[in-house]
Amino acid sequence: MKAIAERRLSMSVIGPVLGLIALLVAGTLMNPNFLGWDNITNVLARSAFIGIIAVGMTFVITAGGLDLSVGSMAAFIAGLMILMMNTALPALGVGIPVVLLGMATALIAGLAAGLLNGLLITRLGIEPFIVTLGSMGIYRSLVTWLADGGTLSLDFTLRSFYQPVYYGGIMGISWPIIVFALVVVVGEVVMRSTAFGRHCAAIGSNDQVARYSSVRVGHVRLMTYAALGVLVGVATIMYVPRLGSASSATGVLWELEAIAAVIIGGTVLKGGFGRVWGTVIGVLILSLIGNLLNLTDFVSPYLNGAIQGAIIVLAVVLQRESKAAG
Amino acid sequence: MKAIAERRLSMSVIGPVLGLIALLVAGTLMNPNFLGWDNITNVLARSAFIGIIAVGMTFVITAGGLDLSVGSMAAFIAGLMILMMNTALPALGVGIPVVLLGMATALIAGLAAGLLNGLLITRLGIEPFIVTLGSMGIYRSLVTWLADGGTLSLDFTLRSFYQPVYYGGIMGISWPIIVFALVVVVGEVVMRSTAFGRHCAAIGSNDQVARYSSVRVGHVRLMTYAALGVLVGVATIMYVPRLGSASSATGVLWELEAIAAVIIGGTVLKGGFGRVWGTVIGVLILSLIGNLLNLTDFVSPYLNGAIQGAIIVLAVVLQRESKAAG
Amino acid sequence: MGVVVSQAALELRQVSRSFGPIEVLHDVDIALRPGRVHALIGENGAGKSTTMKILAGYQPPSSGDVLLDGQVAHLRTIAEAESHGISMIHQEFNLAEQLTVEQNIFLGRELKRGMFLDKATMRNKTRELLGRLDCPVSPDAVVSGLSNSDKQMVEIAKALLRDTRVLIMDEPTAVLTRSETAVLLRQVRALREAGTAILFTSHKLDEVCEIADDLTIMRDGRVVWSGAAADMDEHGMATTMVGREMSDLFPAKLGEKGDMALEIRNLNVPGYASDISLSLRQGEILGIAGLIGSGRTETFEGLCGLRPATGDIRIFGQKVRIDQPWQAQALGMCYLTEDRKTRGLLLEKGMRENLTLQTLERFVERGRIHRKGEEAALDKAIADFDIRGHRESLIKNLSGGNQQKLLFAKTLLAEPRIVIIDEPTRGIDIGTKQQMYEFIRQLARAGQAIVVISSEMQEVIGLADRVIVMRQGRIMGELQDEEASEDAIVRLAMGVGGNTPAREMTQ
Amino acid sequence: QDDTKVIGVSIPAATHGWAGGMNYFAQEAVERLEEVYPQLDFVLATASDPSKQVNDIEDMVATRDIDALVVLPFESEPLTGPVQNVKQSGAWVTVVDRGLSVDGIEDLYVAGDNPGFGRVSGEFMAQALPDGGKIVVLRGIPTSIDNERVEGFQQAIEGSGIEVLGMEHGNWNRDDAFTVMQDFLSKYPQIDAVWASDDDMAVGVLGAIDAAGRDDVKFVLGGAGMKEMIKRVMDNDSMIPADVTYPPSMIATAIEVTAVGLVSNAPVSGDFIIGSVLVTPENAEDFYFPDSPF
Ligand SMILES: Nc1ncnc2c1ncn2[C@@H]1O[C@H](COP(=O)(O)OP(=O)(O)OP(=O)(O)O)[C@@H](O)[C@H]1O
Ligand SMILES: Nc1ncnc2c1ncn2[C@@H]1O[C@H](COP(=O)(O)OP(=O)(O)OP(=O)(O)O)[C@@H](O)[C@H]1O
Ligand SMILES: [Mg+2]
Ligand SMILES: [Mg+2]
Repeated sequence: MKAIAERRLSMSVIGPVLGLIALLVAGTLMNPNFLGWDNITNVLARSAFIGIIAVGMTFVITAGGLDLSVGSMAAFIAGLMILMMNTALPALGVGIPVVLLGMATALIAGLAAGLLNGLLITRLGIEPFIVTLGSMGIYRSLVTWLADGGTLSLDFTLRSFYQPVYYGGIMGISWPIIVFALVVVVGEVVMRSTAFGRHCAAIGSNDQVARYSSVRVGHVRLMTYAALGVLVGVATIMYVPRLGSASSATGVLWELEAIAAVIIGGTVLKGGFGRVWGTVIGVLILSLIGNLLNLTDFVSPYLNGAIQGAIIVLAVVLQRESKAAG
Repeated sequence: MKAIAERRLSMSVIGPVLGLIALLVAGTLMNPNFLGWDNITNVLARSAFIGIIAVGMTFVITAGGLDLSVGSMAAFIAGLMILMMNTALPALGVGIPVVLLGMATALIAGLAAGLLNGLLITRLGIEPFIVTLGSMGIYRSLVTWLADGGTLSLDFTLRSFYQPVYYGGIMGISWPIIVFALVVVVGEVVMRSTAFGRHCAAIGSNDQVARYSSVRVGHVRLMTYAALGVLVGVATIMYVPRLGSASSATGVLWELEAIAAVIIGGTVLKGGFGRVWGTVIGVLILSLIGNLLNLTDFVSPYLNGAIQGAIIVLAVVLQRESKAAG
Repeated sequence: MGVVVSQAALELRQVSRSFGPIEVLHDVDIALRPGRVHALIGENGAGKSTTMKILAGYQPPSSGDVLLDGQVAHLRTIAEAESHGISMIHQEFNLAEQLTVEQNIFLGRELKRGMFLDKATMRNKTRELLGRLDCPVSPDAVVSGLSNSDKQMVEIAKALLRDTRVLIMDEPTAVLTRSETAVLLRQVRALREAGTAILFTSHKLDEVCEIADDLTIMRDGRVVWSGAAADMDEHGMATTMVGREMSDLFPAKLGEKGDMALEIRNLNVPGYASDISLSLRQGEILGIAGLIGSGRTETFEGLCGLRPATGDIRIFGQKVRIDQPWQAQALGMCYLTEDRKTRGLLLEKGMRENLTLQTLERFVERGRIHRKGEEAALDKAIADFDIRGHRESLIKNLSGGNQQKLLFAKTLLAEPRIVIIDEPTRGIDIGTKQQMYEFIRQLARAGQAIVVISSEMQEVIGLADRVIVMRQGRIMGELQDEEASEDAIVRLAMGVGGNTPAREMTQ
Repeated sequence: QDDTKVIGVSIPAATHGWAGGMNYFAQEAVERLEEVYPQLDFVLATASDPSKQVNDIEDMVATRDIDALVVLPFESEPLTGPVQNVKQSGAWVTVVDRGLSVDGIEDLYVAGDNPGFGRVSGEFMAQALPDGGKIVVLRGIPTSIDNERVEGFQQAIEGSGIEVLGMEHGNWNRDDAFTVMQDFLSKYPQIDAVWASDDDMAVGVLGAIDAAGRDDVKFVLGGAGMKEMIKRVMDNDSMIPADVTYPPSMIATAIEVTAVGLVSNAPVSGDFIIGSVLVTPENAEDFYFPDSPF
């Protein structure tokens, strides 16, 4: 009995890893440049946005919640940040202060947006799906409105100054990768080795029990949304120097991608169990699929979505199948 | 005890209805045409697609499932149907046989697609979120591919022949409204007074208990997805005659709208409790919001989404607030 | 023990409690004194759990006072009650299923070193606590995989962790065997020595006699008797509780065996049981005894298609194949689960929906469920099984015993020809128990074939015509009615060679 | 093998009619040119949002070593930096339709004229309603393109006495346009004409007008040159008196010119602006391509 449980666990651990390895092998076979430093760095750096957000999403989902608004929130925060920096530019001049101002804006806006979602969910007791569907619409509209239907662009000189935050790094490793790694490590530690992580799982598993054990259920839930908001802010700080602009097309469907990554990684959608490292694997699987499809052109680009969809399902089948077999 | 339960129930019943009435009143005040026959018929007829799908979604969600693929599925089925009808046209000629062929195609394709989702979910035990996220990508790609990136259009003469299915009707009530009403009535009866509806709620509430009570859990779940597939087919049968075309832009975000309608109507996202009439109110609330925003112009159209989002949240707050108070 | 008049640590005075318009407690007085075990007994639905919840701060009283050390206290939150050293073990499990044992025990009061969890210490502490309870589960085991008795031990460990002045235990022994009960009672004695005030409920009156210093008996939400436990014997308790004279608990084993109903050859349930062969005739009651974890539940779940199993099964002479539970039911065989809360009943639904869930097809007329028929079935079930509680209430608001009765009614509504009853009287009061035994015997007389799995040896012996004893997933032996004694069962259950003074016999 | 040259083509995905047509022409050009020039290899990637497009371009550089890039930017701003990086890696850059926000990056620029598109439409409107009139406008997906077109249109109708009753976003989508038009019809008892600004939206608008049975709407002006609409212009359909081109085939032109430049070592650089032309029954035949999917 116990042996079975352990074996089962270890297969559900190996599952997503196997999926990832399969993708890596397929990629290398298709194109020798695939495992090249450039490509790997590109893929990791661009996974960072979704990745950072997905780490926060792992906590929200583990605690039995959901957040559909993250993509729009990212777009809105990016827009706000750009507006703020452009406005302050004449006064502050191109330099570190204005960039710091932008970063502070992103973090504060993220925190506020997360708290807002969280308060509506915990205080008014509305389904997270509805609250965040609503705020998704609201943020998406607001960014369109801020940009007057077009695109908000960061001042060009400022952009060149700020760009190293995406493209630069230390020892050849770019900042987004470093920040992503940091967020993952902190996330993993928090999930595993702090009371907060445990409380999230307990609440997702059975909030009544958690309440009876004097866990501050509302507070913990609120914190998961707030943390997610801040992480969306962090992701935006990396995103803005990359593209230097925000529009209504920014961050579209990021929420679905983040949730998918979380679930591919083995976190349970109904809550109660989550793992941050799994989410990382989920994120990598998703971005590698996109990358792989660009490596070759053996199918009509119209069918990319189909292949992507099939691989997502397969990655999870692999995981569950081996679980059932184990 | 009883009084509490009843009062609570009655408030949660009144909640969405109140929301709907508030919208109707607001609309009438803002534009006298709002309650006109034409406008109401328009709104009802165009709600029919989402509405028919949302009725099916109510069962899926009540039984603890989810389906993200319905929008893409509708697009794919519409594409298939148009292709089929165009191909058969030279042989069959414009007439009822070719339309019937198209309808049969839609129903069979819907059933097949629903069964496919359902089998992957019940037999392989994969999260519905993942399966239907995958099939969403697949169907969306397939329709783009069928249409060669463009739009599949029904042969013009055939379209004129088929058009009455959307625009025509009996006694001034157009077919989509009639079919929608029928689906709702049947859905309500099935949910409330058949073993199937009861079993859906039992499975969504606790599938272990259902299994130990000799309910055919896998079978019932599968049926909910199959029924949803067929209803997507029905919706498509009404959709195609409207504009006679299908493209990759068809049915985008219908899934979110359908799920939102279900939840606004009071069905619980985690399963165990569902009501079809609530879903209808949810659908109406959603389409009336859009209608109202088009009929009035007191805000920038960029902000339509924001208002829509805010009203969705408000409609549910109203419902929950009064519940908490009751 | 003489009457020690010490200051009550926790006390209820004139407490009433209503849910909506219905008052379920009327002017209850009860006082828990340090260093004494207070037993609270009463029929199902008498209000024991409600009283306990009020004492522990889970629910406020509608009127009356809660006194802490003689002072009126308003325990607004559980945390507040906890800070006064009050802790409670619930009748229903109160564990997060997806978390591990250690995570559950320390939930809400994790030990930290700096910002991080001190897992090593928590794990050791868990091991130590479980060791005190003779419970061998690993601190890292996930709770959802534990047996009921282990879950109960985890609950107890969780309560022991808190430094308690007042410990309230709601039917902690309902899912325990005698040996486990003995371990628990040992802990209770130790706490009593240390000066803890203890409130304890059980439907097993022998335990009450053994441990209680003070006794309160409730009926229909009122205290009907209160005093020193020594003033009351088992018979008196039963009579006062039920409000009528109690006769023999078990019905006479009359009845004739009919045709062969069920034959099992070499049933294997991978991981749990192997080589199970047995047979059962109509009109017969077969008892299955064994220690907890001996694989009895799994064997019969395997038989009924609830888990993967292989073997040769014949029902009324027909060879059958059962892969799904509904197939078993179609063949006239039903299994009544031991786990009413997670497998037996839908807690968020009402009595009617639960009662008919298993047999809905029968209430369908022209495709639609016939509501009147359902109501009639509910009327009958309420009458037959004496289910108390409001008709419209959700299952989760019923008292534990009444839930069990409803589960019983639900399974029997399917009118199975073969019925397997797992732990039939868990949490049922003594008066109702008698009724249920009578009922089971009547079913047998009516020609049904019945299997009773029970951890209460008295029950197996008193009820069954024949007893099979299991150990580690195998049948160790079969005892005919006259051979079936506690001693014989224990020998088999512990392994044939061992004629050691079994721990099961500690009482 | 060594002299095989790789051309990367990065375009937005087919999420609306015009983009669908553009996708078709891009694929058709790639297939055709791969046969004609065996020494050329093409990589075609479609993106659903700007950041995916940047990913695609990065991948082309990192894993496919492209020698030339033909890009139709999803949006100008976000693509400017990444395309600049491609240019710095030494590859040839052709930009189609949407200019980058920094001048001088691209070697070749092939584009339509969005303000011109609006202007031509506006001029037609002014000329078709000489005594002024009440019109409604359906806008596309909120983007700079849409803004430029609408501005061009508004400038052109200034002072012509035309009153714009309302503008809503139909997102270049038939269904959305249908819904918006139905509501416009409920809201305004008198509408003289509709600027649908896109042929897909025109389809939806016509559907709504038909269904409402309203005869106050004299005509609908679409845009982009969808074959069904051109056909109706050709057939003197009074509801569709004209159309304004914005050919999705410009992507094919761009790919072809780039390919030819790459193989012939006689690169063609410069700006090619494909102006929007008013299609009327007189010249409609020149714009009618029955085999195109768009
Ligand atoms: N939350 C609630 N809402 C409504 N009624 C309730 C609620 N909780 C308890 N009751 C009712 O109060 C009565 C007393 O229940 P309680 O659980 O205290 O009984 P008990 O003595 O513990 O019985 P058992 O021996 O079966 O556990 C029951 O009739 C029950 O239905
Ligand atoms: N050999 C074993 N090793 C470890 N755990 C076991 C073993 N056998 C049983 N268990 C645990 O006990 C559970 C089964 O306990 P359960 O109490 O249902 O068994 P049972 O024999 O039917 O006992 P009872 O019916 O007396 O409760 C299993 O889910 C498992 O967690
Ligand atoms: Mg109780
Ligand atoms: Mg058991």
